[in-house]
Order: sequence, then structure tokens, then C-alpha cells
Amino acid sequence: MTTIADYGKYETAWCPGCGNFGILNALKQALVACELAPHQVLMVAGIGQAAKAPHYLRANVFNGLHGRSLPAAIGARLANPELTVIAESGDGCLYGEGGNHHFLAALRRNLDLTILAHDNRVYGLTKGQASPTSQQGMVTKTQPHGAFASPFNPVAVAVTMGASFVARGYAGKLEQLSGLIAAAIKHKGTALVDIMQPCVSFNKLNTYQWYQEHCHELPEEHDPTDREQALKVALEFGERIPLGIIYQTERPLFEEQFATLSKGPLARQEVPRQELQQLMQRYA
Amino acid sequence: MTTIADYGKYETAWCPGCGNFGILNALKQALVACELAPHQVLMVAGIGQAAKAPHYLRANVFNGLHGRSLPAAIGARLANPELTVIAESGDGCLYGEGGNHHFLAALRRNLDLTILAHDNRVYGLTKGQASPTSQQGMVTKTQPHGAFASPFNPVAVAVTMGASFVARGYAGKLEQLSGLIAAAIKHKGTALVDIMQPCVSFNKLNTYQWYQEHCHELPEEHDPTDREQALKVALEFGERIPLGIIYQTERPLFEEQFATLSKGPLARQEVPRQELQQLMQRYA
Amino acid sequence: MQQDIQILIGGEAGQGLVTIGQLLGKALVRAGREIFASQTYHSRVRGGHNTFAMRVGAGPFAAPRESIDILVALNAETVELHRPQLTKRALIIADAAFAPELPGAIAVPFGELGPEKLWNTAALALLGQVLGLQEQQLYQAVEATLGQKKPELLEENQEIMKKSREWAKAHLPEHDFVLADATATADSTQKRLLLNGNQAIALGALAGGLKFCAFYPMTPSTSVVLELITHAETMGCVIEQAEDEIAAINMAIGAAFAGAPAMVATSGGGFALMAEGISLAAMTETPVLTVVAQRPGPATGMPTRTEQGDLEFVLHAGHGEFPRAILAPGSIEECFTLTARALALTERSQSPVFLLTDQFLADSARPVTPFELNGITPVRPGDDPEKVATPYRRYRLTPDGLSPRLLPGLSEHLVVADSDEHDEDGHLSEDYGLRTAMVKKRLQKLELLKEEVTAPTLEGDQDALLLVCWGSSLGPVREAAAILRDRGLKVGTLHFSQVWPLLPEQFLDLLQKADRVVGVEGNATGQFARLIRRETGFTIAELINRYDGLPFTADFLLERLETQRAETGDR
Amino acid sequence: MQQDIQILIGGEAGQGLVTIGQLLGKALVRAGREIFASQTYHSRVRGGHNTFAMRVGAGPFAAPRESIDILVALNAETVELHRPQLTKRALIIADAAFAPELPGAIAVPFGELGPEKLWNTAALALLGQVLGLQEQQLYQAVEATLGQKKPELLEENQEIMKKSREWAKAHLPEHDFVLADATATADSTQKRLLLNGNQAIALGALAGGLKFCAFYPMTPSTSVVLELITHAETMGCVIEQAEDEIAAINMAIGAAFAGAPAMVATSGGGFALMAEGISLAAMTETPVLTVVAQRPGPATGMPTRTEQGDLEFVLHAGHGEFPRAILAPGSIEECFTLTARALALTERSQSPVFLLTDQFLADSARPVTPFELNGITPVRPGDDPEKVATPYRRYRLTPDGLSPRLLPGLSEHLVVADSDEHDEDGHLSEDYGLRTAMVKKRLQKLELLKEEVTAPTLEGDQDALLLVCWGSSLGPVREAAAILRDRGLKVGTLHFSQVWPLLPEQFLDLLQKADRVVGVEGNATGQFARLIRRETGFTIAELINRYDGLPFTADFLLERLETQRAETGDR
Ligand SMILES: Cc1ncc(C[n+]2csc(CCOP(=O)(O)OP(=O)(O)O)c2C)c(N)n1
Ligand SMILES: Cc1ncc(C[n+]2csc(CCOP(=O)(O)OP(=O)(O)O)c2C)c(N)n1
Ligand code: SF4
Ligand code: SF4
Ligand SMILES: [Mg+2]
Ligand SMILES: [Mg+2]
Repeated sequence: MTTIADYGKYETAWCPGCGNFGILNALKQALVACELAPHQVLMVAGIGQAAKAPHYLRANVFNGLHGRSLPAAIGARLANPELTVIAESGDGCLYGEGGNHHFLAALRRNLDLTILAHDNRVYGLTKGQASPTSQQGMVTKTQPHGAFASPFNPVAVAVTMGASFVARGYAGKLEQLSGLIAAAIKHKGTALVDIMQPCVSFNKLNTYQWYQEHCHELPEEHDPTDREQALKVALEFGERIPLGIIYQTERPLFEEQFATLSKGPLARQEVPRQELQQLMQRYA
Repeated sequence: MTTIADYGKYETAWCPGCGNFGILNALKQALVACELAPHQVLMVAGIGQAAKAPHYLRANVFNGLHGRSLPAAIGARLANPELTVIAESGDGCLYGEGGNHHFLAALRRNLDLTILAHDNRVYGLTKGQASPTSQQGMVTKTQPHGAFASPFNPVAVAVTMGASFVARGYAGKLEQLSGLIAAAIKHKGTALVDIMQPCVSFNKLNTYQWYQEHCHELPEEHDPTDREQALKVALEFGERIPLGIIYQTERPLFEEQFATLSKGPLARQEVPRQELQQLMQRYA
Repeated sequence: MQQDIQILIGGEAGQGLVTIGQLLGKALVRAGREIFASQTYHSRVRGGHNTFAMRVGAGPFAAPRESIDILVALNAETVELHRPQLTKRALIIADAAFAPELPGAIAVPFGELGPEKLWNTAALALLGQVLGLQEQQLYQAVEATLGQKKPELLEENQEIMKKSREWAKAHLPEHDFVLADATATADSTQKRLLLNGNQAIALGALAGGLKFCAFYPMTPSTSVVLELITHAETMGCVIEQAEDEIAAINMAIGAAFAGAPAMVATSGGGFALMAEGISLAAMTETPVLTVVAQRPGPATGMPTRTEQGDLEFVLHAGHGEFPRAILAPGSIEECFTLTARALALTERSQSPVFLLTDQFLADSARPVTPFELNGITPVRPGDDPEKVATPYRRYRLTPDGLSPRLLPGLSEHLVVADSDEHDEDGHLSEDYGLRTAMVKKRLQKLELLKEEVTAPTLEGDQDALLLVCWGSSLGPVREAAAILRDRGLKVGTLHFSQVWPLLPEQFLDLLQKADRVVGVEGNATGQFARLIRRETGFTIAELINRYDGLPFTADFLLERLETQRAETGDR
Repeated sequence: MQQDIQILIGGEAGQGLVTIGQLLGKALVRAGREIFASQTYHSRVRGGHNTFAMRVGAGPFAAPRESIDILVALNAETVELHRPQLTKRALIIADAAFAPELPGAIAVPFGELGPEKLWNTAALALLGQVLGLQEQQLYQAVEATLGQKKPELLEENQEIMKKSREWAKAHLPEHDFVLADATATADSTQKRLLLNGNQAIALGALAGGLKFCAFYPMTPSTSVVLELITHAETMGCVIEQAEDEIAAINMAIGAAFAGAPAMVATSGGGFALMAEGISLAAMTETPVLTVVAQRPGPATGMPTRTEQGDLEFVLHAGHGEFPRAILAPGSIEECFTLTARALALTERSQSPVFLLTDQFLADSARPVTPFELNGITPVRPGDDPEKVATPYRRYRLTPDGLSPRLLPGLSEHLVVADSDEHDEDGHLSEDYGLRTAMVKKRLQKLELLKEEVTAPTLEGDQDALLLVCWGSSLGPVREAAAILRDRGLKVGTLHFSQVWPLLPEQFLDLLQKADRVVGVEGNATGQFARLIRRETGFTIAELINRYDGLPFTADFLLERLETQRAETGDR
């Protein structure tokens, strides 16, 4: 049996009080709840404060480029369908830096993959510029008159795109969050958990208190399989921010296209030399 | 007064019967309807069959990189707010090749900009690979088992994102299409016209006949300012494909952030040397 | 030596000229002939002016010719455009409507032979008659190709072929293009393969153990992937069309990290987008093969033409410093062998490896002896988890710079890879000493690459005129040299099929010994010559460059050698 | 010469050490002192070990020192880490809780002086006392900085400064760091500017006529843009945070096409993503300035450290062949002047121009004489629409390769730009002859760039030891040379503030004449030395490289020169 201890304890480079700590703990709990041993898990991250999280966990890690966690995660999953692959990064990394393009493409594909977005609504590591999810009007050094563009709502776009699992969590609600992450990992398909995360150093608008005031759990009645209802809930993002599984559906898995993946990791499959010899004859 | 003749006549490199011809004609009509002279218009394109369109029109043209028409268009508009800037390209260019990321970012910004997407649901120029909008199951040389991913619905995503003008047209309905394009050009804000375009060479699924059978004009009652209704209509894309202005709203223009843009083209503004001399003193 | 025959089929995209060309090629190869087929096409789907050229005769050939002996004109424009290239003895097969008033013109009443969509088949049959190919041989080629895809069309094709043959027998003028049996040099009992460069690359990759390829379509690289997709299921490969080239390279790196020998294939602008990913592969020490099929730049440039203009870019692409290897095949055979080698090399060195080719090589086809698979060991990714020192450290510092590479999930060891500078465990570190050690470790792997450098190939004389070239220019350069040698001159060729790393001891003395060294490159600035100077101090003072979008030919080279000699006096 | 003083303030991110450093710097500069301030920091927001170093004395200085005279330790780790660097006479200002048992240690009871968040101000006051700065001078600096942003905090700051001063007066040990008046070399009536490299770049860009900048945040380039944003409204500039670097470069090109002198600023990975855009700028002949602030790679590397590792990448970035210029400032002054020049050059040549800097130069500050704006003519984009030949053709073929550049919408002429190969009108073309002409036209512009090359600067002796360097290494190299000269040796330095194009006639003879040529580069492989060999055939056989993430210092160079001389014998 896997325990929290198996996932180790590390010193972090995060600011004291940062929402990242809550997310890290929730993730560990979720992995334990899913009964996954560290070596079965591959964490794929981009670059940012959030993207350091996989270094603070005992697991396989691929810490790639800023904005490019998803393609790397997809590549790894297509090479070894036995791995539990979790892409974990910040809002800047997943929804900015071209990441958005990969985000939409990932949702369209629907591999068995979990996406954890530490959504602090700011670029933390680079010291506080607006991110795609920054609240309109947020003043930063690079947005002295306040962020102008309307914020990206990843949950609404994901539901619109027909993503197969869309949830929103909050770093300050550990139990619920770890439940959402566990459900996402167990879900067969691409699962997004967008996680509201206070950044105590740079986001002075969306603080713990702010989230406490704005976040509410979805009511029991919410039926995540009802797309229309889900879409309505997903568009709610202002005075009230709903938390929970917003949408869930079954869609064919991308991996199923590839017969060869039913035979396990590609690294373990022999090159069929005989077949190659034969198929070359087609060119004669 | 500007006439169709002012916009010239060119030999094209398109296949006979291609939907691009209809779009080109509709565009010319719309420009005339908007009473724009060629030199007031800047067409910005990426790369693809669709992206050749600006070469078949007398206007200013910036024909940039595959996937990157929108940033170039935005840059040009921010340099000269007196230009009518129209980004015109294919579905692969605007919704694939990282273009999607720029697409979402453009919608979030809301500059006064028109986006014309020749949506033939295939990569034409590179000979028939699936595009982000390809119908599921479409068999191509690179998708021998059929396109797997669920198609991108640009209209639905744009409405979800709160884009300020979202319309769908059809290359086979010239009058309606030119009306939509004219409305898009006149709209103050980023306007998307996603244009259903038959590709006679590579798209054997979505043919003129197919569109004839599937497309229908939005009923008179449709209120494009009603976001909820718009979203419902936008998600309709299957047996029935609605044409018309699906959503329209007023949002602040991105350009208004920059006081200097109220003074006209940047190229015509003097460098304020006196001010520079003074502000250097702040470092003393 | 009997003169070879250069056939050129010209017309619009969509007129089926590639089909004729391929069928004719197949038939000729099966009949034991030597051929060389190459293409030019426009960046459009219909219309424009495309050509399919085929050389037939006592080859083997490795380049097209500029002059034309048989012109098959599917439209009037073709006659106009290629008239200046016609040899004195040339035949022109063209519709009666636009056949020129020239001695060799054969005005064909295509309308009488069959419906317009089959005129290409008619032209094929006419060509067959001209060349003296047996009806059966040509029809079998049609059957083999069409039979699989559209059997229902076989009959009408057969009919028009018959009719055309008969017309030809009755109307063909005197000519000397019937292939004498003597020209069938190859042993026709051994089935040769008719392959173009991109097909050979795909087969080489499969033989080398490829398991994963991600791509975004881009001419002229796409056909490598098309070929892979055809065989993916049989060979157990996963091929994925990515949302862009950035995704493609990052997917390939993710897949390689997780144990799949992986590659990407792209061209100019697509490669530019991959530069950051290349740097990631280097930093994480993940093997990945990048096939770059060059076309003329900058930017979109000429998407369907050829150039060797990206050598320096590929050599330096990616920020930061790290070792790499660049292979540049000069022939169809090398496309196969070097691709397999490249896959092995990237795994062996845990460093990025490149295959640098171009539209000319990609699209030109030649018959080759079936490849020997026994000499090629498919890549076995990763090290044995039983044999690594524990605790396992992905970036353990070792004398040769190679650290044990385990694959995540395939043992209980944890594998941690990082794009930041990192410690031996793969966790990010900002320690100055560690930084120095890790830089040294990565650069040390250049030595491993140097151990396996393919030496340049010298052919002919060493001390008179030496033509230096790389990659796809090999064929035309060798042909020009052979012609000069026939004229009694002493000529050598030195061809690099690996352009990085360079080992001066393998070639510097040759450069120094020759009387006249001429660099031949399909670019405007002589990038390889600059690289030679950078690495050896030796200046290749005389260059022949071509950058109009077309490949070198022997004719082009001979002309340039002549004029340049005149210009530079008799030094 | 009185020895200068090296102060190092160390602590965690978030402890406010940069604030102290900047305030002290401001006060010293206003007092007419020479200083040199530099920083090291971790890629994190809180914690880690950061330092702010300041040299004070009879400068001017252009490099930090490795040894430390006054250590201000805001935490215990700082004492441990920097102990080995302390000079014999060193003072250590540290909290009583962790002050070491060393002769120069000053154990400060910070707790008694004020609340923890103001301890940095306390340390500042103590430093002031040590250096003999007047209370007023220091307080004015605090006022000038804090007064604008948080006037409500002024009082408590003043209070703790007072208290700390008093404590210092009572407890300071004997020391010799009081700045004698004689060291105030600069004319304190002339207000000098305290600027770091990135600030100077921003001011240079504004002076040069910049109107548009797009960026995506990336250390160490971001602060260039922060500076621009501060002045954007006043200067009538549009600065836009793009969704990624690809968008940034394409926006800048779009803006430049439409008439705004434009730049982007980025670093390693961000620049890699721009490579395709660079090629687009070249093909469309759109002027654009790219500022590349280097940091150690590959991949994410060490985001907050320094390196000169991207020269070759910047030189070759972008597919296809085209001319470019690369300027590499060696000082704060050059950051200003060369940025303005670069903007002019890109407009003049309609070709991409680069400014290559690095974290060291970006983050190090020095007082400079206010820049003379009269010598700089801001760029006037585009040509006069009244004066172009009609019909207007954007890519008209001309002898010097420059075509008339009109701006769309500013006249009735239509401007058509194309990333494909194109005709003179800007419409795509696949004509072979046109292709050749357009390639020649674009490459021809290299001659224009060559006419305006900034020659390398020679200082000192020419024929003995010659230290060759480029970009940011200038300061430390000059300092090392000065020290050697003081020791009676003959030493020269040759610094390139333009690294491309290179004109051998400007420097080759110097290299050939010197007895011992040593290349100094902040990278592991000697990229500039390779480039020199490529361009001249001359081999710089001896190199000093640094690639641990830290900048060169005179100490480092002297040590290496010594050991390398020993290793290579007395040649
Ligand atoms: C190509 C590239 N561009 C820019 C950067 C600089 N960069 C690193 S992290 C980051 C933003 C991080 O924001 P986010 O992903 O939201 O993470 P956070 O730090 O807020 O957790 C940026 C811009 C980079 N590493 N690579
Ligand atoms: C960076 C880059 N990658 C790939 C290409 C090749 N390419 C040119 S057009 C195109 C697709 C065009 O599809 P779309 O935008 O839908 O236009 P269409 O031809 O269908 O009108 C591709 C993949 C390119 N030019 N640049
Ligand atoms: S900067 Fe913000 S997100 Fe990053 S560690 Fe600090 S508090 Fe957390
Ligand atoms: S390929 Fe398709 S989209 Fe392109 S011109 Fe032909 S029909 Fe039109
Ligand atoms: Mg963030
Ligand atoms: Mg398309």
C-alpha cells in the first residue's frame, strides 16, 4: 500500500503561505487515494513557480519548457500507456505561452491524462505580470493601467469544447481538492482541474479571503453529465465561483486508435523485422 | 466612390470550383459597401490556399507566416489605428499551427479588427491533411483511420470567450456572406466571420451539396445580443449549421488603452525629445 | 557509351503527370532499366506548371539533365517553356491542338483516343511505344498501382492504352529512342526497389527501430511521414499529427523520454519553431532525431523547390551550448542507412541528431538494391534497470558524459529530467560548481559523436581539381566529374554525408594537396565552405552556388567550372 | 591608488537587499562617488541566496570584485557562504544572533533598533556610517525613492536610520573604510545618472525613436520593458505584453510594417521561439530590433545567471540566408548608444538587427554622464511617398538592394509584403530568375551594414599580450589589463561591441602582430574565437572561458592567465 510518506518531503522554493503548498498536499493525498506507487506516476511540468511542484514529490518527472507541458505529456503517454501521466503547471504555462493552443488540442484528443492548473491568475516566477486569467483591472508593473483583456475562463472553454472531465478546485479546500484530483486521475480521458491558488506575493486581489468569499461548492443537485447545465455553471465566474466537478462525460480514448498501444509500452515491443522485409517489396 | 473594379481582378492559383472564389467576391462587395478605398485597407494573411486571397485584391497586404496572421494584424493596427485591418486565412492557419492561441488572445483583447476564416475543414495547400475543424472520421492520407479528435468549434469558443462579434457565413451564399463581412468590418471590436468553404480537391465530405443540406439561416427572432441564446446556437453544429450573426455585443476597444493612439498613426508622431531629456533626470 | 534519354512530362497540377511518371518508372525498373526520376511543382493544388523528369539509359544516374530528348506536353505552356531545352533529336508528344511545328513533334489526337481524364494514360502508352517497352510491362505497372486502389478503372485504362499504342505504331516518326536490350544493365531477376529520398528515409527509420513520430505537415518533409503512416500499424509505430511543430518536437521528446525511439520531420519555418525544443532535448539529454528537408528560404520562401540553405541554422539552432551530429545523405541508399544510423546515434549519445536533406533528394527516385536489414540493429532505448548503480541518478556524472538512461515506469527507479540546470538527481540546482560539471558532462559527449563520424568520400583523383560537396549535391557533382574525366581531365570529388562534427584529419590533407578546390553548394553564401574554414582554417576560395530553387545538374556545373576558370585565369 | 571597497549585501529574496543596495548607490552617486553595483539572484520569489554587490572608490569601475571588504549579512547563510571571500581588513555587519567570531564582525542588535521589516533600512544606515556618508545624503535617497511610492512609511524609516546611526557611532570598531573626500572624483555639481544596462537600453531605444515594443516576460530581459512601460505614455509608445514570444515578434513586425520603429526583448528560449519571425522580417524586409539578454542554457538553464552562450545561435537564427547585424554593448554607455544605433540600422538596411547583452550587463549599475541627445536622430520610418517611382513597387530591384519602403495607409500607394518569394510588387512568384535576383538583392544589403560597422576598440599595447573580448566582458577584461600593466607588463585589450558583420581589415593585423592572443568569452566553447577563424582564418589558440553562471572578474582573469601561462610554457 502506498502512503503519503512514499511521496516524500522536500524543501520548496515557494513563498511561505503560498497556495502551492495546499495543492501539493492535495495531490499527494489523491495519489495515495488512487493507490498509485511513485514509479507508476509521471509528472510533466512546464516552467513557473507551480511547475516546480513535481520536484517536491517522489515520482517520475519530466520538467520541460515553459508552455509545453502538454505535448510532452502526450508524447510520454503515447509511448507508455501504462503510465499515469499528470501535467501540472501554472496558468501562465498552461493558458499562456502558446500553451493554450496545446490545451485546446489536448482537450480535443482526449487521452487518458490529468491536467492540474495552479491558477494563481498571475505570472509568479517572473514577478507578477498579468496572466491570461488575471482579473480585469489588475495593476502590475507591466500593466500599470490594469489588465485590459477579458480573462480566459478555462473551465467554460473546456466545457464548450466537450472536454470529458472539467473541475474547479481551490487550494484552500484541501479535502475537496484532493477528491477532485483523485477523480480526475481515475477518469478515463483528459481531465482538467483548474485550481484557484492564492499567490501571496503578487496577487493582492484574489487572496485567501477573496476566495473564501467568492468560492462556493456546487450544490448536490448539480448534474455534471448535463452539458447545458454544466455550461451555465462554467460561465459563472465573478461574484460566485463554483467549485467541484462541473462536467463529466464519456468519450472514446485517443489511445485506442493505435493498436500497438494495446500491447503495452513501445519500448518493450520488438521491431518486426520480417514484416519490414516484406513491406519493402511493395516498392519493387 | 469605391467600386468593385477598384479592387482589381487577378488570376488565382485556386482550383476551379473552389469556395475561395465566392469568399473573395463577397469580400470585395463588402469593402465596397463599407466605402473603403483600397489604400485604407490592410489585409493580413498567413499561409495556405485561403491565405493567398489578399494577393487577388488591390489593397495593402502583409502576407506573413503560417499561423501568425493575427499577431501581425494586431501589431499593424496598434501602429496605425486609421487602417482597416482584416486578417484573412484558413482554418489550419487560424485555428491550427499555434494560431488558436493567438485567436483566443485576439478575442480577449478586442481590437478593432476583422477575422475572416476560410474554413474548408482541411489543410488544402499541403494536400489534404485533417485540420482542427475537420469532421470526425474524415479519412485522409495522414488520418487513414479518420480524424479522431473532436472538431474545434470556433464560433462556440468565441461566444464562450465573450468575443464581441461572432458570425458564420457560407461561401455558397454570396449576398449573405458579403453582408456579414461588411457588418464585421463596421463592428467596433474584434469580429470573427467563420466561413464554411467547400474544398473541391480534398474535402469530399463537406461539399457544396452537403452545406446546402446542412446550413440554414438564423431565424429573424434570433437576438445576437442575448449571450445565452447565442451560446446555444453556437453549439449547434452537426445536422444543422446556423448562418448569420450569432453574437454581438459592445466591449471597450483595446486601442483605447493607449492615449498615443488617439493622435493617429505612430509613424507620424514626433519623438518628444524634451520629455526624454527630463525623464532621464529621474535616474540622477 | 550510348547516350541516355531525358524525358520530361509537363503540365498543370491535377493533370496526372506524376501518375504517368511513376508508372513509367515502375515499368522501366521492372524491365531492368536504370532510371532517375525527379519533380518540380508549384505551391498550389491545381494549375501552375509542374514537371516530372525521367532519365533512362546506361546509368545508374543520380541527377537529372537540363536538356530534353522526349517532351510530353500535357498543355501548350509546357511546349513554350521547355522549347529551349530540347536536343536536336528531340521528340515532342503533344495534343494536336498545340503541338509545335518542329521536326520531332508528334501531334496526337488525344480526343480520339479516349476521355480527357485518361489522356495521361494515353501519353503513358505512347511513351511506352517510343521507348520500346512491351505493352505487358506497362500494363502490369498500371495494374499493380491502380488495381489496389481503384480496380473498377482498370478496364478503361487498358482500353485507352491499347488504342494509343496502335495510334503510335501507325504515326510515330523515325527516332532512336528504343531502348536496346543491351541497356538493361541491372540483373532483372533481382527485384530492385524504386524509391525516392523520403521513402528511403522512412524505411531507414523503421529499420532503425523508430516507434514514434510527431509532425505538422510541411513540404517537402510531409512525404516522409506519409510513408511512415502507411506502415505504422504493421511496424507498431505511433505517428501523430501535432497541432504545430512546437508540439511535435515536445511530443517526440516526451515519447523518447518514456522510451520510444522518436523523430520529427519538418522544413525551414517548422524547424525554426522547434529550436527551443532542440535545446530541451539537449538539456534533458533525451535522444531525438530531427529530419530537416530543406527548401528555399527565408520565411515561406519557395515551398516546393530545393536549396541547401539551412546548414548553419541547423548547426546552431537552440540556445545554449551542446553537442549534436548532422548527417546529410547524398543518395537514396544513404537516406536509408544514415537515418537508421542517426537513430542509433541519438540514443547512443543522448544528444540531438539531425538528418539534413532537401526537396531535390526528397522527391527524386531511383531503383536501388533492396536494403540489407541484417547489418542494422534497431535501437534499444534505455539502459538495464538491473545494472544501474543505486541510488539511481539520471544525470550521474561520468567520465564520458553518458549517464544511465532508465525509462520511467519500467522499473521502480524514479527518473527525473529537468530543463533547468540540475543536479545528478535531475532536480533543479543553481550551484555554480554543479553547473560547471554539467556543462562539461554534456559537452564531453561530443567525443562520443566524434568516434562515429562518417568520413567524407573521395572519388577520383586527389591532386588536380577537387570538387567538394555535401548532402544531395553528390549525384550531379559526381556526374560532372565523370564527364570531365572522360574529357581527359584529372578530377576528384569529395563528398560529406556527415557535416558535423567534422574531423579535419579525415580530409584536410586532401584539400591542401589539390591544385584547385571548388566548393559546390546549393545555397548563395557557401555555408559549408565557411564551416570548413572555421574548423580547419582552410579557405575554399572558389565556390559554385545555386539558389534559384533548382537542383544542380552536371550541365550547370560544367558551365560554371568553365566560366569560373576563365574568370580566375589559369591558376 | 587607494584601494577600492567591495561591499556585499547578502540574504534571502524578500529581505529587501536590493532596496538597500539601490538606495546606497543613489546616495553615493549623488555624493559624487564612483560605484559599480551588480546582483546575483535565484530563480524564485522568496528565500534562496541573493546578493547585491557594490564597489566604491576611485573608479570608474566596470566589474565587480571577487573579494569582499564589507559584508552585510541579512541571514546566517550569507556569513557561511561568503566567508572565504573576505579580505583581511573586512568588516561583517550581521545580526547578533549569527554574527561570526571574527575580528571585523559587528554584531548588531537589530531587534533593538526596530521592527524586522525595517532591518534592511537599519543595515543601510549602518553602512552609511561605516562609509562616512552624511546622514542627510542617505535620507534624501530614501526620501526620493520611498517618498513617491509610500510616503506614509517615511517617518518610521527615518527613525530607524537615526537609531542605527547612533548605535553605530557607539559600537563601530576601528576600520579604514571612511571615504576620504579626495575619492569623490566626479564633479558632484553635474548630476550623473545611475543606470543599469537594461535601463540604458530602454533609454537608448526611446532616444532612437522606438514607438512599439511587444514582449513576453523572460528574465533577464523583462526589465528593459519595465523601463519602457514607465515612460511609454510620456514618449508616445505602445508596449504590449504578447501571449507568447512568437506573437511578440510577429506583432513587432506587423507594427514596423505599418510604420512604428519596433523592437522585442527576450532571452534564450524566448528567442528560439522567435527564429521563424526573424526569417520573416528578413524576407519581408521589415526593420525590427531584437534585444537578446543572454542567460545560461540550454533550455531553461539558469534563468537569473549570466552567460555569453548564444552568439552563434543569434548569428544563424532563422531559416534561409539573409544579412543581419549584431551589436554587443560592453558598457552602460554603449547600451544606450548602440540601442539607438541599432534602431537606425535596422530601418536603414531593412534587415533584422540584434542587440546581444546578458544578465551581468542587464543588472549591473554604474553612474554615467547624462546622455547627449543631440547626436542622435530618431528613426524616421519609411520613404517619402511623393518621391517614389510609380507604379510603386515595395521590392523594386535596385543596385544597393534597398527598395523604397512606404507605409500602408499613409498614402494612396499600395504596399504589399510577402513571406513567400515574391516579385517586385510583393506578390508571390515561383520564377527562377526572379528568385535569383531577389536573393542577390537581399544579400546585397550586407554591404550597407558593412559600411556602418563599429570597429573594435584597442586599448593599451598592441604587440605583447592581447586580450580579445566582446560584449559585456569589456569591464573585467580592461580591469585585468590595467592591473597587469601596473605590474609592468605590456598588455592590450581588443573589444568588439559589434560582432557581426566583421571586417577583418579592422583588426586582423592586430591579432597577427601580438605575441600572445587570448580570447575571453563567457561561454564554454569559444564561439567568437570560432567566428574570427571562420572570417579570417586566424586561430585564437588560447581561450579563457567562464560558464558557471557568474560574470568575469579581474581576479578570475588574472588567475587564469597565470595558470594558462604556466601550462603552456613560456611561448
Ligand atoms: C519561452 C519562455 N518564455 C518565458 C519564460 C519565462 N517564464 C518562466 S515562468 C513564467 C510565467 C510563470 O507563470 P505561471 O505559469 O502562471 O506560473 P507561476 O509562477 O505563476 O506559478 C515565465 C513567463 C520561459 N521560461 N520560457
Ligand atoms: C511553420 C509552418 N508549418 C507548416 C507550413 C506548411 N503549411 C502551409 S499551408 C498549411 C495548411 C494550410 O491549411 P489552411 O490554413 O486550412 O489553408 P487552406 O490551404 O486549407 O486554405 C501548412 C501546414 C508552413 N508554411 N509553415
Ligand atoms: S510568487 Fe506567488 S505563486 Fe510563487 S511561490 Fe510566491 S506566493 Fe506562491
Ligand atoms: S485545394 Fe481546396 S481550398 Fe485549395 S484551392 Fe483547391 S479546392 Fe480550394
Ligand atoms: Mg501563475
Ligand atoms: Mg483549410
